Amino acid sequence: MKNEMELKFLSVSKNESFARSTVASFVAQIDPTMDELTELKTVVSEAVTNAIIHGYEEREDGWITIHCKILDENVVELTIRDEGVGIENVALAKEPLYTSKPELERSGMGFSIMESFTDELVVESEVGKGTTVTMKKQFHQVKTVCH
Amino acid sequence: MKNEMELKFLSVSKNESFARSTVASFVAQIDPTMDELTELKTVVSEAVTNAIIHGYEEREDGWITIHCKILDENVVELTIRDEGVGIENVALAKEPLYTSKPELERSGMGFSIMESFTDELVVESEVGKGTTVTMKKQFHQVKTVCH
Amino acid sequence: MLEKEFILRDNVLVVRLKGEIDHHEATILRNEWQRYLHDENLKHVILNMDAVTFMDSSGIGVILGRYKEVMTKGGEFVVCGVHGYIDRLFSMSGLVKVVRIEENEEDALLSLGVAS
Amino acid sequence: MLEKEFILRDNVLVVRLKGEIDHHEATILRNEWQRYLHDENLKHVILNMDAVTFMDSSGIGVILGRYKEVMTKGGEFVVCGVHGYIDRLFSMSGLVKVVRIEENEEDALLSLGVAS
Ligand SMILES: Nc1ncnc2c1ncn2[C@@H]1O[C@H](COP(=O)(O)OP(=O)(O)O)[C@@H](O)[C@H]1O
Ligand SMILES: Nc1ncnc2c1ncn2[C@@H]1O[C@H](COP(=O)(O)OP(=O)(O)O)[C@@H](O)[C@H]1O
Repeated sequence: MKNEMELKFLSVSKNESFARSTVASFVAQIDPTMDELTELKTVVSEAVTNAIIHGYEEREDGWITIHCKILDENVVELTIRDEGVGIENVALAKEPLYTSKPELERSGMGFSIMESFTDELVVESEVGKGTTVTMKKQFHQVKTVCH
Repeated sequence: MKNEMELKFLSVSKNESFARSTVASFVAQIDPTMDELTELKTVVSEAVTNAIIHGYEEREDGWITIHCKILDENVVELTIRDEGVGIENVALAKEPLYTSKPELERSGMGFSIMESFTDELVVESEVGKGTTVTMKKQFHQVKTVCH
Repeated sequence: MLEKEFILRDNVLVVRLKGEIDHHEATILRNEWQRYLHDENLKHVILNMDAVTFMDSSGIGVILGRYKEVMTKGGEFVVCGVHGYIDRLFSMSGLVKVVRIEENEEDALLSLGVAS
Repeated sequence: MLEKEFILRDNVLVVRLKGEIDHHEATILRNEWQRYLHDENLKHVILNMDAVTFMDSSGIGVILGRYKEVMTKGGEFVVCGVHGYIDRLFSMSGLVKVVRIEENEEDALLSLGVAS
Protein backbone atom coordinates (compact mmCIF):
# COMPACT_ATOMS: atom_id res chain seq x y z
CA MET A 1 0.00 0.00 0.00
CA LYS A 2 1.91 3.00 -1.28
CA ASN A 3 0.32 6.38 -0.91
CA GLU A 4 1.51 9.92 -0.91
CA MET A 5 0.24 13.42 -0.27
CA GLU A 6 1.45 16.97 -0.01
CA LEU A 7 -0.12 19.72 2.07
CA LYS A 8 0.74 23.39 1.65
CA PHE A 9 -0.63 26.11 3.90
CA LEU A 10 0.03 29.62 5.15
CA SER A 11 2.22 30.25 8.19
CA VAL A 12 -0.75 31.06 10.41
CA SER A 13 -0.52 29.58 13.91
CA LYS A 14 -4.13 28.42 13.71
CA ASN A 15 -3.00 26.03 10.98
CA GLU A 16 -0.79 24.05 13.37
CA SER A 17 -3.63 21.85 14.55
CA PHE A 18 -5.02 21.54 11.00
CA ALA A 19 -1.60 20.37 9.78
CA ARG A 20 -1.05 17.69 12.41
CA SER A 21 -4.58 16.33 12.23
CA THR A 22 -4.42 16.13 8.42
CA VAL A 23 -1.18 14.15 8.54
CA ALA A 24 -2.65 11.91 11.25
CA SER A 25 -5.77 11.23 9.21
CA PHE A 26 -3.68 10.36 6.15
CA VAL A 27 -1.46 7.98 8.09
CA ALA A 28 -4.49 6.40 9.81
CA GLN A 29 -4.78 4.13 6.75
CA ILE A 30 -1.84 2.01 7.96
CA ASP A 31 -3.54 1.40 11.30
CA PRO A 32 -1.06 3.02 13.67
CA THR A 33 -1.47 2.66 17.42
CA MET A 34 -2.75 5.65 19.38
CA ASP A 35 0.74 6.22 20.79
CA GLU A 36 2.32 6.20 17.33
CA LEU A 37 -0.27 8.69 16.07
CA THR A 38 0.33 11.01 19.00
CA GLU A 39 4.08 10.90 18.41
CA LEU A 40 3.52 11.67 14.73
CA LYS A 41 1.23 14.60 15.55
CA THR A 42 3.83 15.93 17.97
CA VAL A 43 6.69 15.93 15.47
CA VAL A 44 4.49 17.61 12.85
CA SER A 45 3.52 20.21 15.42
CA GLU A 46 7.18 20.86 16.34
CA ALA A 47 8.37 21.28 12.77
CA VAL A 48 5.41 23.43 11.70
CA THR A 49 5.75 25.64 14.77
CA ASN A 50 9.45 26.13 14.01
CA ALA A 51 8.63 27.16 10.45
CA ILE A 52 6.11 29.72 11.76
CA ILE A 53 8.12 31.15 14.65
CA HIS A 54 11.70 30.84 13.45
CA GLY A 55 11.47 30.40 9.69
CA TYR A 56 8.91 33.13 9.02
CA GLU A 57 9.38 35.02 12.31
CA GLU A 58 5.59 35.05 12.76
CA ARG A 59 4.80 36.65 9.42
CA GLU A 60 1.55 35.04 8.26
CA ASP A 61 2.18 35.04 4.52
CA GLY A 62 4.79 32.30 4.21
CA TRP A 63 4.08 28.87 2.76
CA ILE A 64 4.76 25.69 4.68
CA THR A 65 4.80 22.41 2.78
CA ILE A 66 4.37 18.97 4.29
CA HIS A 67 5.12 15.98 2.13
CA CYS A 68 3.97 12.64 3.51
CA LYS A 69 4.82 9.33 1.88
CA ILE A 70 3.76 5.91 3.06
CA LEU A 71 6.52 3.52 2.02
CA ASP A 72 5.90 -0.16 1.50
CA GLU A 73 7.40 -1.35 4.72
CA ASN A 74 5.10 0.61 7.03
CA VAL A 75 7.53 3.45 7.13
CA VAL A 76 6.26 7.00 6.84
CA GLU A 77 8.51 9.64 5.37
CA LEU A 78 7.65 13.18 6.36
CA THR A 79 9.21 16.32 4.89
CA ILE A 80 8.36 19.74 6.31
CA ARG A 81 9.67 22.71 4.40
CA ASP A 82 9.66 26.48 4.70
CA GLU A 83 11.22 29.23 2.61
CA GLY A 84 12.09 31.33 5.62
CA VAL A 85 15.26 32.73 7.15
CA GLY A 86 17.11 29.42 7.41
CA ILE A 87 19.46 28.14 10.14
CA GLU A 88 23.07 29.25 10.29
CA ASN A 89 24.37 26.48 12.54
CA VAL A 90 22.26 23.33 12.28
CA ALA A 91 24.40 21.36 14.75
CA LEU A 92 23.90 24.04 17.39
CA ALA A 93 20.18 24.33 16.62
CA LYS A 94 19.74 20.60 17.23
CA GLU A 95 21.33 20.71 20.68
CA PRO A 96 18.82 19.93 23.43
CA LEU A 97 17.58 23.09 25.15
CA TYR A 98 19.17 25.42 22.59
CA THR A 99 16.78 28.12 21.45
CA SER A 100 17.36 31.41 19.68
CA LYS A 101 14.08 32.79 21.01
CA PRO A 102 13.99 32.39 24.81
CA GLU A 103 11.92 35.59 24.99
CA LEU A 104 9.08 33.68 23.31
CA GLU A 105 9.32 30.98 26.02
CA ARG A 106 10.66 28.43 23.57
CA SER A 107 12.00 25.43 25.47
CA GLY A 108 14.60 24.42 22.90
CA MET A 109 13.16 20.90 22.97
CA GLY A 110 11.71 20.83 19.43
CA PHE A 111 14.48 18.97 17.64
CA SER A 112 15.06 16.65 20.62
CA ILE A 113 11.40 15.63 20.54
CA MET A 114 11.49 15.13 16.76
CA GLU A 115 14.60 12.99 17.22
CA SER A 116 13.15 10.77 19.93
CA PHE A 117 9.74 10.30 18.30
CA THR A 118 11.10 9.33 14.86
CA ASP A 119 13.73 6.90 13.56
CA GLU A 120 15.57 9.31 11.34
CA LEU A 121 15.87 13.10 11.28
CA VAL A 122 17.68 15.15 8.67
CA VAL A 123 17.74 18.95 8.79
CA GLU A 124 18.81 20.84 5.67
CA SER A 125 18.92 24.59 5.77
CA GLU A 126 20.36 27.54 3.95
CA VAL A 127 20.39 31.05 5.38
CA GLY A 128 17.96 33.23 3.47
CA LYS A 129 16.57 30.25 1.54
CA GLY A 130 14.72 28.17 4.10
CA THR A 131 14.70 24.92 6.02
CA THR A 132 13.69 21.35 5.20
CA VAL A 133 13.22 18.78 7.94
CA THR A 134 12.93 15.16 6.80
CA MET A 135 11.85 12.46 9.21
CA LYS A 136 11.25 8.75 8.88
CA LYS A 137 9.11 6.88 11.31
CA GLN A 138 8.61 3.13 11.49
CA PHE A 139 5.15 1.96 12.45
CA HIS A 140 5.57 -1.35 14.22
CA GLN A 141 2.18 -2.51 15.33
CA VAL A 142 0.59 -2.59 11.92
CA LYS A 143 -2.04 -5.27 11.33
CA THR A 144 -1.29 -7.19 8.16
CA VAL A 145 -3.99 -6.57 5.62
CA CYS A 146 -4.44 -8.54 2.41
CA HIS A 147 -2.94 -6.81 -0.62
CA MET B 1 -9.53 36.14 8.22
CA LYS B 2 -7.78 35.10 5.05
CA ASN B 3 -6.32 31.64 4.88
CA GLU B 4 -5.29 29.29 2.13
CA MET B 5 -4.13 25.74 1.62
CA GLU B 6 -3.33 23.28 -1.11
CA LEU B 7 -3.64 19.51 -0.86
CA LYS B 8 -2.10 17.14 -3.40
CA PHE B 9 -2.64 13.40 -3.29
CA LEU B 10 -2.57 10.27 -5.45
CA SER B 11 -5.64 9.18 -7.42
CA VAL B 12 -6.41 6.34 -5.03
CA SER B 13 -10.10 5.93 -4.23
CA LYS B 14 -9.33 5.54 -0.54
CA ASN B 15 -8.17 9.17 -0.60
CA GLU B 16 -11.69 10.43 -1.41
CA SER B 17 -12.74 10.54 2.23
CA PHE B 18 -9.35 11.93 3.29
CA ALA B 19 -9.73 14.75 0.76
CA ARG B 20 -13.22 15.83 1.76
CA SER B 21 -12.56 15.63 5.49
CA THR B 22 -9.35 17.67 5.12
CA VAL B 23 -11.18 20.42 3.23
CA ALA B 24 -13.97 20.34 5.81
CA SER B 25 -11.53 20.63 8.70
CA PHE B 26 -9.80 23.59 7.03
CA VAL B 27 -13.08 25.39 6.37
CA ALA B 28 -14.29 24.67 9.92
CA GLN B 29 -12.41 27.80 11.01
CA ILE B 30 -15.13 30.03 9.53
CA ASP B 31 -17.80 28.27 11.60
CA PRO B 32 -19.98 26.81 8.85
CA THR B 33 -23.28 25.16 9.67
CA MET B 34 -23.48 21.36 9.55
CA ASP B 35 -25.51 21.60 6.33
CA GLU B 36 -22.96 23.86 4.67
CA LEU B 37 -20.14 21.50 5.68
CA THR B 38 -21.98 18.50 4.28
CA GLU B 39 -22.59 20.31 0.99
CA LEU B 40 -18.91 21.24 0.83
CA LYS B 41 -17.84 17.66 1.51
CA THR B 42 -20.18 16.46 -1.21
CA VAL B 43 -18.85 18.74 -3.93
CA VAL B 44 -15.26 17.82 -3.01
CA SER B 45 -16.22 14.17 -3.19
CA GLU B 46 -17.84 14.63 -6.63
CA ALA B 47 -14.89 16.46 -8.18
CA VAL B 48 -12.27 14.13 -6.69
CA THR B 49 -14.21 11.05 -7.78
CA ASN B 50 -14.43 12.45 -11.31
CA ALA B 51 -10.67 13.00 -11.39
CA ILE B 52 -10.09 9.39 -10.29
CA ILE B 53 -12.67 7.67 -12.50
CA HIS B 54 -12.77 9.87 -15.57
CA GLY B 55 -9.57 11.91 -15.47
CA TYR B 56 -7.19 9.09 -14.59
CA GLU B 57 -9.48 6.19 -15.64
CA GLU B 58 -8.76 4.50 -12.30
CA ARG B 59 -4.99 4.53 -12.62
CA GLU B 60 -3.64 5.11 -9.11
CA ASP B 61 -0.55 7.14 -9.98
CA GLY B 62 -2.11 10.45 -10.98
CA TRP B 63 -1.94 13.56 -8.83
CA ILE B 64 -5.06 15.44 -7.76
CA THR B 65 -4.67 18.95 -6.39
CA ILE B 66 -7.19 20.79 -4.25
CA HIS B 67 -6.68 24.45 -3.66
CA CYS B 68 -8.84 26.00 -0.96
CA LYS B 69 -8.93 29.70 -0.25
CA ILE B 70 -10.97 31.45 2.39
CA LEU B 71 -11.80 34.88 1.02
CA ASP B 72 -12.56 37.81 3.27
CA GLU B 73 -16.29 37.81 2.76
CA ASN B 74 -16.88 34.28 4.06
CA VAL B 75 -16.60 32.89 0.60
CA VAL B 76 -14.60 29.74 0.01
CA GLU B 77 -12.94 29.22 -3.36
CA LEU B 78 -12.20 25.63 -4.21
CA THR B 79 -10.15 24.46 -7.18
CA ILE B 80 -9.83 20.76 -7.95
CA ARG B 81 -7.40 19.82 -10.68
CA ASP B 82 -6.21 16.69 -12.45
CA GLU B 83 -3.75 16.11 -15.25
CA GLY B 84 -5.83 13.36 -16.80
CA VAL B 85 -7.56 12.75 -20.12
CA GLY B 86 -9.61 15.95 -20.12
CA ILE B 87 -13.16 16.57 -21.35
CA GLU B 88 -13.93 17.01 -25.04
CA ASN B 89 -17.34 18.61 -24.68
CA VAL B 90 -17.71 20.41 -21.36
CA ALA B 91 -21.25 21.61 -22.09
CA LEU B 92 -22.39 18.04 -22.71
CA ALA B 93 -20.51 16.75 -19.66
CA LYS B 94 -22.37 19.23 -17.45
CA GLU B 95 -25.82 18.11 -18.62
CA PRO B 96 -27.78 16.46 -15.83
CA LEU B 97 -27.72 12.65 -16.10
CA TYR B 98 -25.04 12.64 -18.79
CA THR B 99 -22.29 10.14 -18.08
CA SER B 100 -19.65 8.59 -20.31
CA LYS B 101 -19.32 5.62 -17.96
CA PRO B 102 -22.77 4.09 -17.39
CA GLU B 103 -21.08 0.66 -17.08
CA LEU B 104 -19.54 1.89 -13.82
CA GLU B 105 -23.01 2.82 -12.54
CA ARG B 106 -22.25 6.52 -12.71
CA SER B 107 -25.45 8.49 -12.30
CA GLY B 108 -24.37 11.52 -14.32
CA MET B 109 -25.36 13.71 -11.37
CA GLY B 110 -21.88 14.91 -10.34
CA PHE B 111 -21.83 18.29 -12.02
CA SER B 112 -25.50 18.94 -11.19
CA ILE B 113 -24.76 18.37 -7.51
CA MET B 114 -21.67 20.60 -7.64
CA GLU B 115 -23.80 23.26 -9.31
CA SER B 116 -26.61 23.19 -6.77
CA PHE B 117 -24.37 23.02 -3.69
CA THR B 118 -22.15 25.95 -4.68
CA ASP B 119 -22.70 29.50 -5.93
CA GLU B 120 -20.36 29.38 -8.88
CA LEU B 121 -18.94 26.53 -10.96
CA VAL B 122 -16.38 26.85 -13.74
CA VAL B 123 -15.04 23.82 -15.61
CA GLU B 124 -11.88 24.22 -17.68
CA SER B 125 -10.55 21.24 -19.55
CA GLU B 126 -8.23 20.34 -22.36
CA VAL B 127 -8.15 16.89 -23.94
CA GLY B 128 -4.90 15.14 -23.00
CA LYS B 129 -3.98 17.87 -20.53
CA GLY B 130 -6.48 17.60 -17.72
CA THR B 131 -9.42 19.24 -15.99
CA THR B 132 -9.78 22.06 -13.47
CA VAL B 133 -13.04 22.61 -11.61
CA THR B 134 -13.36 25.90 -9.73
CA MET B 135 -16.20 26.46 -7.30
CA LYS B 136 -17.16 29.32 -5.02
CA LYS B 137 -19.39 28.82 -2.06
CA GLN B 138 -20.86 31.48 0.17
CA PHE B 139 -21.14 30.63 3.83
CA HIS B 140 -24.08 32.58 5.19
CA GLN B 141 -24.46 31.68 8.79
CA VAL B 142 -21.04 32.76 9.92
CA LYS B 143 -20.78 34.22 13.42
CA THR B 144 -18.97 37.54 13.34
CA VAL B 145 -15.65 37.19 15.11
CA CYS B 146 -13.42 40.10 16.14
CA HIS B 147 -10.55 40.71 13.75
CA MET C 1 -16.09 4.00 6.33
CA LEU C 2 -19.31 2.18 5.52
CA GLU C 3 -20.64 -0.66 7.65
CA LYS C 4 -23.04 -3.07 5.95
CA GLU C 5 -25.51 -5.57 7.35
CA PHE C 6 -27.40 -7.99 5.09
CA ILE C 7 -30.38 -9.76 6.64
CA LEU C 8 -32.65 -12.31 4.95
CA ARG C 9 -36.36 -12.29 5.90
CA ASP C 10 -38.36 -14.80 3.79
CA ASN C 11 -37.80 -13.59 0.22
CA VAL C 12 -36.70 -10.12 1.32
CA LEU C 13 -33.12 -8.89 1.61
CA VAL C 14 -32.77 -6.15 4.22
CA VAL C 15 -29.69 -4.00 3.72
CA ARG C 16 -28.67 -1.78 6.65
CA LEU C 17 -25.97 0.80 5.99
CA LYS C 18 -24.04 2.88 8.49
CA GLY C 19 -21.49 5.58 7.67
CA GLU C 20 -20.39 7.26 4.47
CA ILE C 21 -21.18 6.21 0.88
CA ASP C 22 -18.71 7.58 -1.64
CA HIS C 23 -17.24 6.04 -4.81
CA HIS C 24 -14.69 3.98 -2.86
CA GLU C 25 -17.31 2.51 -0.54
CA ALA C 26 -19.96 2.22 -3.27
CA THR C 27 -17.72 -0.14 -5.27
CA ILE C 28 -17.22 -2.43 -2.27
CA LEU C 29 -20.94 -2.22 -1.42
CA ARG C 30 -22.02 -3.17 -4.95
CA ASN C 31 -19.83 -6.27 -5.03
CA GLU C 32 -21.13 -7.55 -1.73
CA TRP C 33 -24.76 -6.66 -2.45
CA GLN C 34 -24.70 -8.38 -5.86
CA ARG C 35 -23.59 -11.67 -4.28
CA TYR C 36 -26.83 -11.69 -2.26
CA LEU C 37 -28.96 -10.76 -5.25
CA HIS C 38 -27.75 -13.86 -7.14
CA ASP C 39 -29.87 -15.89 -4.73
CA GLU C 40 -32.89 -17.11 -6.73
CA ASN C 41 -35.23 -17.20 -3.73
CA LEU C 42 -34.67 -13.61 -2.97
CA LYS C 43 -37.11 -11.23 -4.55
CA HIS C 44 -37.45 -7.91 -2.76
CA VAL C 45 -35.00 -5.47 -1.19
CA ILE C 46 -35.40 -3.13 1.75
CA LEU C 47 -32.64 -0.56 2.03
CA ASN C 48 -32.33 1.10 5.42
CA MET C 49 -30.51 4.44 5.12
CA ASP C 50 -31.17 5.54 8.69
CA ALA C 51 -27.51 5.51 9.81
CA VAL C 52 -25.98 6.90 6.62
CA THR C 53 -24.14 10.11 7.48
CA PHE C 54 -22.77 11.03 4.06
CA MET C 55 -23.58 10.19 0.45
CA ASP C 56 -22.59 11.55 -2.94
CA SER C 57 -23.70 10.71 -6.49
CA SER C 58 -21.82 7.39 -6.37
CA GLY C 59 -24.34 6.37 -3.73
CA ILE C 60 -27.19 7.32 -6.04
CA GLY C 61 -25.55 5.18 -8.73
CA VAL C 62 -25.23 2.08 -6.60
CA ILE C 63 -28.84 2.38 -5.38
CA LEU C 64 -30.18 2.86 -8.91
CA GLY C 65 -28.10 -0.12 -10.09
CA ARG C 66 -29.56 -2.46 -7.45
CA TYR C 67 -33.04 -1.03 -8.06
CA LYS C 68 -32.75 -2.08 -11.71
CA GLU C 69 -31.56 -5.58 -10.79
CA VAL C 70 -34.49 -6.06 -8.44
CA MET C 71 -36.92 -4.78 -11.12
CA THR C 72 -35.49 -7.31 -13.60
CA LYS C 73 -36.31 -10.06 -11.10
CA GLY C 74 -39.84 -8.69 -10.79
CA GLY C 75 -39.29 -7.72 -7.17
CA GLU C 76 -39.90 -4.55 -5.21
CA PHE C 77 -37.30 -2.09 -3.93
CA VAL C 78 -38.21 -0.21 -0.78
CA VAL C 79 -36.07 2.39 0.98
CA CYS C 80 -36.54 3.53 4.57
CA GLY C 81 -34.81 5.85 7.03
CA VAL C 82 -34.49 8.59 4.43
CA HIS C 83 -34.13 11.96 6.16
CA GLY C 84 -32.22 15.20 6.34
CA TYR C 85 -29.43 15.51 3.84
CA ILE C 86 -30.06 12.06 2.34
CA ASP C 87 -33.64 13.09 1.70
CA ARG C 88 -32.39 16.16 -0.19
CA LEU C 89 -30.16 13.98 -2.39
CA PHE C 90 -33.04 11.57 -3.04
CA SER C 91 -35.19 14.49 -4.20
CA MET C 92 -32.49 16.15 -6.31
CA SER C 93 -31.62 12.94 -8.09
CA GLY C 94 -35.22 11.90 -8.73
CA LEU C 95 -34.65 8.66 -6.78
CA VAL C 96 -37.62 9.65 -4.67
CA LYS C 97 -39.89 9.19 -7.69
CA VAL C 98 -38.48 5.80 -8.64
CA VAL C 99 -38.21 3.76 -5.45
CA ARG C 100 -40.90 3.26 -2.84
CA ILE C 101 -40.11 5.04 0.41
CA GLU C 102 -41.36 3.93 3.82
CA GLU C 103 -40.78 5.46 7.24
CA ASN C 104 -38.96 2.55 8.86
CA GLU C 105 -38.03 -1.12 8.42
CA GLU C 106 -41.21 -2.34 10.07
CA ASP C 107 -43.45 -0.43 7.67
CA ALA C 108 -41.29 -1.54 4.76
CA LEU C 109 -41.60 -5.20 5.76
CA LEU C 110 -45.36 -4.88 6.23
CA SER C 111 -45.66 -3.27 2.81
CA LEU C 112 -44.05 -6.39 1.34
CA GLY C 113 -46.38 -8.69 3.26
CA VAL C 114 -43.79 -9.85 5.78
CA ALA C 115 -44.92 -9.81 9.40
CA SER C 116 -42.27 -8.09 11.50
CA MET D 1 -8.77 23.76 20.94
CA LEU D 2 -7.82 24.32 24.54
CA GLU D 3 -10.40 25.02 27.24
CA LYS D 4 -9.14 26.81 30.33
CA GLU D 5 -10.61 27.17 33.80
CA PHE D 6 -9.01 29.43 36.41
CA ILE D 7 -10.19 28.93 39.99
CA LEU D 8 -9.04 30.89 43.06
CA ARG D 9 -8.79 29.02 46.39
CA ASP D 10 -7.32 31.20 49.15
CA ASN D 11 -3.89 32.17 47.82
CA VAL D 12 -3.83 29.31 45.27
CA LEU D 13 -4.65 29.59 41.57
CA VAL D 14 -5.98 26.32 40.18
CA VAL D 15 -5.62 26.04 36.40
CA ARG D 16 -7.62 23.30 34.70
CA LEU D 17 -6.82 22.62 31.06
CA LYS D 18 -8.76 20.53 28.57
CA GLY D 19 -7.75 19.77 25.00
CA GLU D 20 -4.61 20.40 22.98
CA ILE D 21 -1.65 22.64 23.89
CA ASP D 22 0.37 23.72 20.87
CA HIS D 23 2.13 27.00 20.06
CA HIS D 24 -1.11 28.69 18.98
CA GLU D 25 -2.96 27.73 22.15
CA ALA D 26 0.10 28.24 24.38
CA THR D 27 0.28 31.91 23.40
CA ILE D 28 -3.37 32.48 24.30
CA LEU D 29 -2.96 30.48 27.51
CA ARG D 30 0.08 32.48 28.62
CA ASN D 31 -1.68 35.83 28.18
CA GLU D 32 -4.70 34.75 30.21
CA TRP D 33 -2.64 32.99 32.90
CA GLN D 34 -0.35 36.01 33.39
CA ARG D 35 -3.32 38.28 34.10
CA TYR D 36 -4.16 36.08 37.10
CA LEU D 37 -0.56 35.95 38.28
CA HIS D 38 -0.47 39.76 38.54
CA ASP D 39 -2.73 39.41 41.57
CA GLU D 40 -0.59 40.16 44.65
CA ASN D 41 -2.57 37.90 46.99
CA LEU D 42 -2.02 34.90 44.82
CA LYS D 43 1.00 32.83 45.71
CA HIS D 44 0.83 29.22 44.56
CA VAL D 45 -0.33 27.51 41.38
CA ILE D 46 -1.88 24.10 40.85
CA LEU D 47 -1.95 23.01 37.22
CA ASN D 48 -4.37 20.20 36.42
CA MET D 49 -3.34 18.39 33.22
CA ASP D 50 -5.85 15.56 33.57
CA ALA D 51 -7.90 16.48 30.48
CA VAL D 52 -5.03 17.49 28.21
CA THR D 53 -5.07 15.26 25.13
CA PHE D 54 -2.11 16.69 23.24
CA MET D 55 0.95 18.75 24.05
CA ASP D 56 4.16 19.68 22.26
CA SER D 57 7.26 21.61 23.35
CA SER D 58 5.33 24.90 23.29
CA GLY D 59 3.35 23.46 26.20
CA ILE D 60 6.58 22.72 28.05
CA GLY D 61 7.64 26.33 27.40
CA VAL D 62 4.47 27.88 28.79
CA ILE D 63 4.57 25.68 31.91
CA LEU D 64 8.24 26.47 32.57
CA GLY D 65 7.52 30.16 32.06
CA ARG D 66 4.75 30.21 34.68
CA TYR D 67 6.84 28.01 36.99
CA LYS D 68 9.54 30.69 36.95
CA GLU D 69 7.04 33.48 37.65
CA VAL D 70 5.66 31.61 40.65
CA MET D 71 9.19 30.94 41.94
CA THR D 72 9.96 34.66 41.70
CA LYS D 73 6.94 35.32 43.90
CA GLY D 74 8.22 32.75 46.37
CA GLY D 75 5.28 30.45 45.73
CA GLU D 76 4.98 26.78 44.90
CA PHE D 77 4.05 25.24 41.55
CA VAL D 78 2.27 21.90 41.71
CA VAL D 79 1.11 19.85 38.73
CA CYS D 80 -1.46 17.05 38.91
CA GLY D 81 -3.22 14.72 36.48
CA VAL D 82 0.02 13.92 34.67
CA HIS D 83 -0.31 10.57 32.92
CA GLY D 84 0.23 8.67 29.71
CA TYR D 85 1.74 10.69 26.92
CA ILE D 86 1.90 13.89 28.99
CA ASP D 87 3.91 11.99 31.60
CA ARG D 88 6.38 10.95 28.88
CA LEU D 89 6.83 14.58 27.77
CA PHE D 90 7.29 15.69 31.37
CA SER D 91 10.05 13.11 31.78
CA MET D 92 11.74 13.84 28.45
CA SER D 93 11.83 17.56 29.09
CA GLY D 94 13.03 17.31 32.66
CA LEU D 95 9.90 19.15 33.88
CA VAL D 96 9.29 16.20 36.19
CA LYS D 97 12.45 17.13 38.15
CA VAL D 98 11.55 20.80 38.44
CA VAL D 99 7.88 21.00 39.44
CA ARG D 100 6.19 19.11 42.24
CA ILE D 101 3.79 16.46 40.96
CA GLU D 102 0.75 15.24 42.86
CA GLU D 103 -1.83 12.63 41.89
CA ASN D 104 -4.91 14.87 41.81
CA GLU D 105 -6.19 18.32 42.73
CA GLU D 106 -7.19 17.29 46.22
CA ASP D 107 -3.70 16.04 47.08
CA ALA D 108 -2.20 19.13 45.49
CA LEU D 109 -4.41 21.43 47.57
CA LEU D 110 -3.60 19.51 50.75
CA SER D 111 0.11 19.75 50.00
CA LEU D 112 -0.30 23.54 49.93
CA GLY D 113 -2.17 23.52 53.20
CA VAL D 114 -5.58 24.26 51.69
CA ALA D 115 -8.40 22.07 52.96
CA SER D 116 -10.34 20.74 49.97
N1 LIG E 1 12.36 26.24 10.40
C1 LIG E 1 13.33 26.94 11.03
N2 LIG E 1 13.81 28.09 10.49
C2 LIG E 1 14.78 28.80 11.11
N3 LIG E 1 15.34 28.42 12.28
C3 LIG E 1 14.91 27.28 12.87
C4 LIG E 1 13.90 26.49 12.28
N4 LIG E 1 13.69 25.41 13.07
C5 LIG E 1 14.54 25.53 14.10
N5 LIG E 1 15.29 26.65 14.00
C6 LIG E 1 16.33 27.12 14.95
O1 LIG E 1 16.71 26.01 15.76
C7 LIG E 1 16.51 26.34 17.15
C8 LIG E 1 16.14 25.10 17.94
O2 LIG E 1 14.89 24.61 17.54
P1 LIG E 1 14.02 23.73 18.53
O3 LIG E 1 14.86 22.59 19.04
O4 LIG E 1 12.77 23.33 17.84
O5 LIG E 1 13.71 24.68 19.76
P2 LIG E 1 12.74 25.94 19.89
O6 LIG E 1 11.73 25.94 18.79
O7 LIG E 1 12.10 25.74 21.22
O8 LIG E 1 13.62 27.15 19.84
C9 LIG E 1 15.49 27.44 17.14
O9 LIG E 1 15.54 28.21 18.31
C10 LIG E 1 15.86 28.22 15.87
O10 LIG E 1 16.94 29.09 16.12
N1 LIG F 1 -12.06 15.18 -14.22
C1 LIG F 1 -12.63 14.71 -15.36
N2 LIG F 1 -11.86 14.24 -16.36
C2 LIG F 1 -12.42 13.76 -17.49
N3 LIG F 1 -13.74 13.71 -17.71
C3 LIG F 1 -14.57 14.17 -16.76
C4 LIG F 1 -14.06 14.69 -15.54
N4 LIG F 1 -15.12 15.08 -14.79
C5 LIG F 1 -16.22 14.81 -15.50
N5 LIG F 1 -15.91 14.26 -16.69
C6 LIG F 1 -16.88 13.86 -17.76
O1 LIG F 1 -18.11 14.49 -17.47
C7 LIG F 1 -19.14 13.52 -17.36
C8 LIG F 1 -20.20 13.96 -16.38
O2 LIG F 1 -19.68 14.04 -15.08
P1 LIG F 1 -20.65 13.94 -13.82
O3 LIG F 1 -21.77 14.90 -13.98
O4 LIG F 1 -19.82 14.08 -12.59
O5 LIG F 1 -21.25 12.49 -13.88
P2 LIG F 1 -20.61 11.04 -13.64
O6 LIG F 1 -19.34 11.19 -12.86
O7 LIG F 1 -21.65 10.33 -12.87
O8 LIG F 1 -20.34 10.46 -14.99
C9 LIG F 1 -18.42 12.25 -16.97
O9 LIG F 1 -19.16 11.09 -17.29
C10 LIG F 1 -17.12 12.37 -17.77
O10 LIG F 1 -17.31 11.99 -19.10
